[in-house]
Amino acid sequence: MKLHEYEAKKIFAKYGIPIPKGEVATTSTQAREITAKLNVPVIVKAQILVAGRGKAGGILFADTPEEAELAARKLLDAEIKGVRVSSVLVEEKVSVQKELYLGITVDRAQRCYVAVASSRGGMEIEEIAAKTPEEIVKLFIDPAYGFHLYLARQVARKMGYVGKQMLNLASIFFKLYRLAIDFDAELAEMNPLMEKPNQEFVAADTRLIVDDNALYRHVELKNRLAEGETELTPQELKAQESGLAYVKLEGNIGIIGNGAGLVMATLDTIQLYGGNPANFLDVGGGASAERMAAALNIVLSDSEVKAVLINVLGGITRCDDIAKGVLEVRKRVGFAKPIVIRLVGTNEEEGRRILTEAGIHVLSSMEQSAEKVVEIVNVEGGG
Amino acid sequence: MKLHEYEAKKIFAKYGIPIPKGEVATTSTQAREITAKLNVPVIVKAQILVAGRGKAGGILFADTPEEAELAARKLLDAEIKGVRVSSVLVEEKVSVQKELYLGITVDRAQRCYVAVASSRGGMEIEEIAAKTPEEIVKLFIDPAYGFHLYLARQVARKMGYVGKQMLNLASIFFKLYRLAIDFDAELAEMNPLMEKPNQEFVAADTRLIVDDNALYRHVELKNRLAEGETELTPQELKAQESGLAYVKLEGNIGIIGNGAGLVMATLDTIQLYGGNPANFLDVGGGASAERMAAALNIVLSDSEVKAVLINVLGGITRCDDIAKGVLEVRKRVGFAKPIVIRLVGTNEEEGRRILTEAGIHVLSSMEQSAEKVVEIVNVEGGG
Amino acid sequence: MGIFVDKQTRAIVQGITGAQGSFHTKLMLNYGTQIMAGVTPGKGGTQVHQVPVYDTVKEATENHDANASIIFVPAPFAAEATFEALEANLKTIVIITEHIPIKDAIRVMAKAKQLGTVVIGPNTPGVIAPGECKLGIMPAHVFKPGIVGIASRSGTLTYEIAAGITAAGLGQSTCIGLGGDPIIGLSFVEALKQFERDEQTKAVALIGEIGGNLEERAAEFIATEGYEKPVVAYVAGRTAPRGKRMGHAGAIVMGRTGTARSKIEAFEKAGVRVAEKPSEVAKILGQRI
Amino acid sequence: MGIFVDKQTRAIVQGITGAQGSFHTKLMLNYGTQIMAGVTPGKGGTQVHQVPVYDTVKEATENHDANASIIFVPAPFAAEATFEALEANLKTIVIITEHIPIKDAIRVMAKAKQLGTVVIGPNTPGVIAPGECKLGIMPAHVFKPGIVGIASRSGTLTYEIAAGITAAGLGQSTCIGLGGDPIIGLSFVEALKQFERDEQTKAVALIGEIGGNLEERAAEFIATEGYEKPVVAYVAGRTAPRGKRMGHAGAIVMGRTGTARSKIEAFEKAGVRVAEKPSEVAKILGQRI
Repeated sequence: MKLHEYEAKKIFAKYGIPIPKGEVATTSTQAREITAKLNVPVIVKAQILVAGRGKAGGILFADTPEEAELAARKLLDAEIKGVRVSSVLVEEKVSVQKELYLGITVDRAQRCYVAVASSRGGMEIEEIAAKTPEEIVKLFIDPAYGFHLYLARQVARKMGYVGKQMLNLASIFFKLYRLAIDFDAELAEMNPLMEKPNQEFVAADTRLIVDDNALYRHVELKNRLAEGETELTPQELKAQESGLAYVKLEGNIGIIGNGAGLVMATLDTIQLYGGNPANFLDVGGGASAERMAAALNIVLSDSEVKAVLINVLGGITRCDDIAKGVLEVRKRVGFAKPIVIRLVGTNEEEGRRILTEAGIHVLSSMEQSAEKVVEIVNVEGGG
Repeated sequence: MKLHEYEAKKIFAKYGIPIPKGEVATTSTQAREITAKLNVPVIVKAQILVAGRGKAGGILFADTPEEAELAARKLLDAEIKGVRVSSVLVEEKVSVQKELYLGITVDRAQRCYVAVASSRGGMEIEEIAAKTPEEIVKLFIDPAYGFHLYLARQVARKMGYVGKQMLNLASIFFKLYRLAIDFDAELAEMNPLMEKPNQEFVAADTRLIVDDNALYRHVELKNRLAEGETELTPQELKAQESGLAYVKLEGNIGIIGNGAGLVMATLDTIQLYGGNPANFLDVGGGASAERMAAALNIVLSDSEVKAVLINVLGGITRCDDIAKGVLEVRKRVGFAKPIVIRLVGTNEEEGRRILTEAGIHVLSSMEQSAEKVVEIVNVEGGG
Repeated sequence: MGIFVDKQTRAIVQGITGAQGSFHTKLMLNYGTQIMAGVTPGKGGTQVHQVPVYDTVKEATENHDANASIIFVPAPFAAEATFEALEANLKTIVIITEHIPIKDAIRVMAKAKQLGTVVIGPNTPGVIAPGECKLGIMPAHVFKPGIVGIASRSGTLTYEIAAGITAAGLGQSTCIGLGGDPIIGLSFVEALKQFERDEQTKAVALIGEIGGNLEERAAEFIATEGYEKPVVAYVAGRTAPRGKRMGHAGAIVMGRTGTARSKIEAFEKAGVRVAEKPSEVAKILGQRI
Repeated sequence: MGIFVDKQTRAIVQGITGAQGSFHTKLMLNYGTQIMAGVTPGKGGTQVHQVPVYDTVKEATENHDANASIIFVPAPFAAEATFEALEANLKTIVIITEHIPIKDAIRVMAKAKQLGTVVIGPNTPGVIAPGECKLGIMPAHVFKPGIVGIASRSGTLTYEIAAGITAAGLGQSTCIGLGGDPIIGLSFVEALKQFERDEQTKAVALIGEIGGNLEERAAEFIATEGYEKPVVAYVAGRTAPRGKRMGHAGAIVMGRTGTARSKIEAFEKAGVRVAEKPSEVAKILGQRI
């Protein structure tokens, strides 16, 4: 779960990490009032969860309350990278001496948390890693004993800081670790952490991504999700409610399958044959007729979808259940779009029988069915 | 720092451990009111920190509010084991099926926390250990990964519980561990943890001793200490304020020395020569003239003390500083009691000179000075 | 002989009284897997498919000579269950459970490493040595005893490819599901090492997907160690966009890391043939053996 | 040659810029101890008695070939400082600091055990090999090179007894303060093992006190292992009441455990002569050598 910048900053502040003064506004009037109160030049930032907001025009500057109001008016209700902006963060503009990067994330290969720092902040960490790898300090964190303040000090020293500034930076890093652990973060970062001309540090931008699987330990966040404050599309929301793994893509062939790997492989095969998948949709292991029906409804309701490929390899999932789900959707809403079905595995014969008797042709090769659905779309597109 | 039963119980309840219904009373009227509200037979318990309260008459039973009032009147302001009772805990009387023991404490030899349980609660754990060692379950807790619920379940199984009761007992034990760790406990125990006829558990008596050295992490407790809510004697309070380690004993020879081991050895030597130490007082390493003066004042102000032995071996502590402290006290309050001084080590000559010139005789053997002070007291006592 | 599991495997099932645990205990018993005991706290003394149930792993292992565990315990308690299995000195532990928090998984894996215990998963279909032992939830019929060692981060896709290998007449020595989570116990490299030592295994199929860099590490291991057996790989997720989880918690391209391209290039650089379609895996294996 | 410290000891001082750290650095230098560097976070680049100060142990050990550390860091930060020394692979660590919380000490000792590092203390005067190296705060003049190994839980009482041993012309091979806290790194048993191996040590003096059961364990070790060198013990606190801390955090009789009587009886049962008065230790040693 990605937190908004303003949500993350509240948490960072609670852990004693300095952040710029500021408040969230949902109207341009509020933005003006906040700026008047701050009484300094401000930065107005669209609160959206997609990356690359700055380059897409989601960050504006204003010297006066009136300018802030204008900026907020520009951003609010606008679409940035396909997402509607419903709030902006109005913050004092911080003078910058230097931009740093500090982050805590998970190292999958080492199976531990890792502390990452760089004295070249302000761009994405992968960009720093690509451009100036020697400027990145990485410390793997012992799962048994955790991070230590002295490790944070080592990092601050490597970044060239001394004296009180070194102690401050180390303390901020250590606090970041504490909040990352407390909040089950997959990623907690300050980018940039700004060094001001007066040598103090302030977290100008923060990101906090919480492990979805640990949300049950963070009721306050779970509630926020439940209140629907998300940037999900209607299809994504419906999928989430039905417990389906769904990702919207940019093509026109709807894909449904059981098992994440199988669905990914299906997408790849579609592309290999020259098609473009419209989505990723995994009905999961042990899918029932209801889940299949829900999945098919979601995909069919996507106006971009020209045809649908269902690819099921039955293990725990039973082919007859899948067949029943498909028929139910046909009965209720009809098939406005062509559907190709590949069905093998547990209760394959029964599943085939059900569908064949209902006049639906069933294939048994994944590649053939991919080829077929691409063909259908190309013919339709051509015709 | 020992917490009162009622303080500990509040904490136990916060961690979800069931405790009997009840409240603290500081007047007998309150005790009556609480009992009326509870509307069941109650138990009225003196809130003092010394052990063995029950046998000393500190626990009374009452069936009615009036009886509770009487019981509270009996206990409040009474002295139990030398301590004045200023509050009582009035609690519902719990019907008992069985009394258990659960505790988390520190195992010094293994250098870890240890979980201790027994199905023979209600007496001190050492008594259980002596009488029925086979009834004690002990689990050392891995410092890196902590206690686990499954270990608590293993214990509950060994105690003979099954099903829901086993799960409940394990859960209570695990909560006890959590609070012990959170509160830096040297000891957190429920004794007895009562099994009621309805198979539920309730912590009838609880003890929580917090590591004094960790009090800086528990501001709320530190404040309580600072507010003076303690059972210390005036001498003990004064010693605490001066940062001296002081323990009141039952003899009549006041002892001051530098270093805990040396002072203990001095007490032992006194006893070996037939004397009785009135106290333990360690002025600590690097003692100054002021600390020595404070120490001497405390010991001289104890009316039981017939003579004083000062035993200093200078290391970081300088003998001239000790000498100055002694003279200052003589100047200010005079020596109403005979004082024997043993002084060796750093700046020994200067210290001796200062005292000798002031007419105070200084010895250099610890044993001789112990013998001498015992002799003085015996002569005085005899005379 | 199978790797990690074989005819000598004597397993306990943690979470045996749950729907999944009970269902798959039946299927594993049907396959011939020795299930010695089950564990569900609070259900000790009962039976599931005639398998005795205990409250703790300790009691189960005191009463039965077990050496492995398969875990079906719900996610919030699965890490604890694994610690319990680790402490009981069971040498192979399969965690079927999905959705275990990363923080918990990290601690479990650190403890397992300290003890030298093999943890397979979490979020894995398990491990099968066809004809010997199935410690998992995979459909048994797609596997046949044979010569290909499979290690995979996926479930159904593995069955797809394994079925192809079976149809090609090659069969499997052992098929290991590494698990779809970001933090998993067994990695491709460790699986490769085992396959190299195993006489029955004549070739290896690695089934990877986007996210992390376990495939790159496997490729590097193959290249630098001079791996002796032919290896064929398949990598799912070429079409996956950045920053989106593709079903598995571990299947996500973060920034520039974890792309299918990076993995495929690494394999090819290491001389590993990468199949473009799942069905090609069996074909290429057939050519290279 | 000294145990734990000797002429090859090259120490850093953690907390060197504090009053205690600076004062005792001076005294250790005067004694001839090789102090390579000091560490105080935030004070890197300065000097104390011409010893260069660094912000981290890592920098200190990168710039100087050190193998030991002595810690004067205030109690709330002392455990962290010890972790830092442990991670830098310093093989002997002396913690002078008093009042370290038990919870912190437990974690430190577990980590030290895992790494096989010797931790002396906390709440110890340190360790001295007379004439070779003093890594501690003890007054140097009471010690002389000689043949008695001393291990003690106390400070001043140790000086008292050591002075007696010096006066008797025996001297000390090494004198180790184990520390007055409930959780300490080095125990009597470990000290005894080292003394047994050391050629210079001809006899051992153990100075115990109430609290815990390290003395009982030492007695058991001596009895069961058939300890070859004469051992004399002194136990302070015969007159201590139950439940009261006698100055040291570790000097407390809890319930029935930790009494002087129990320790004395254990020693006597193991054939260890127990002195009644501090001055008797040197006397008995003189008779038994």
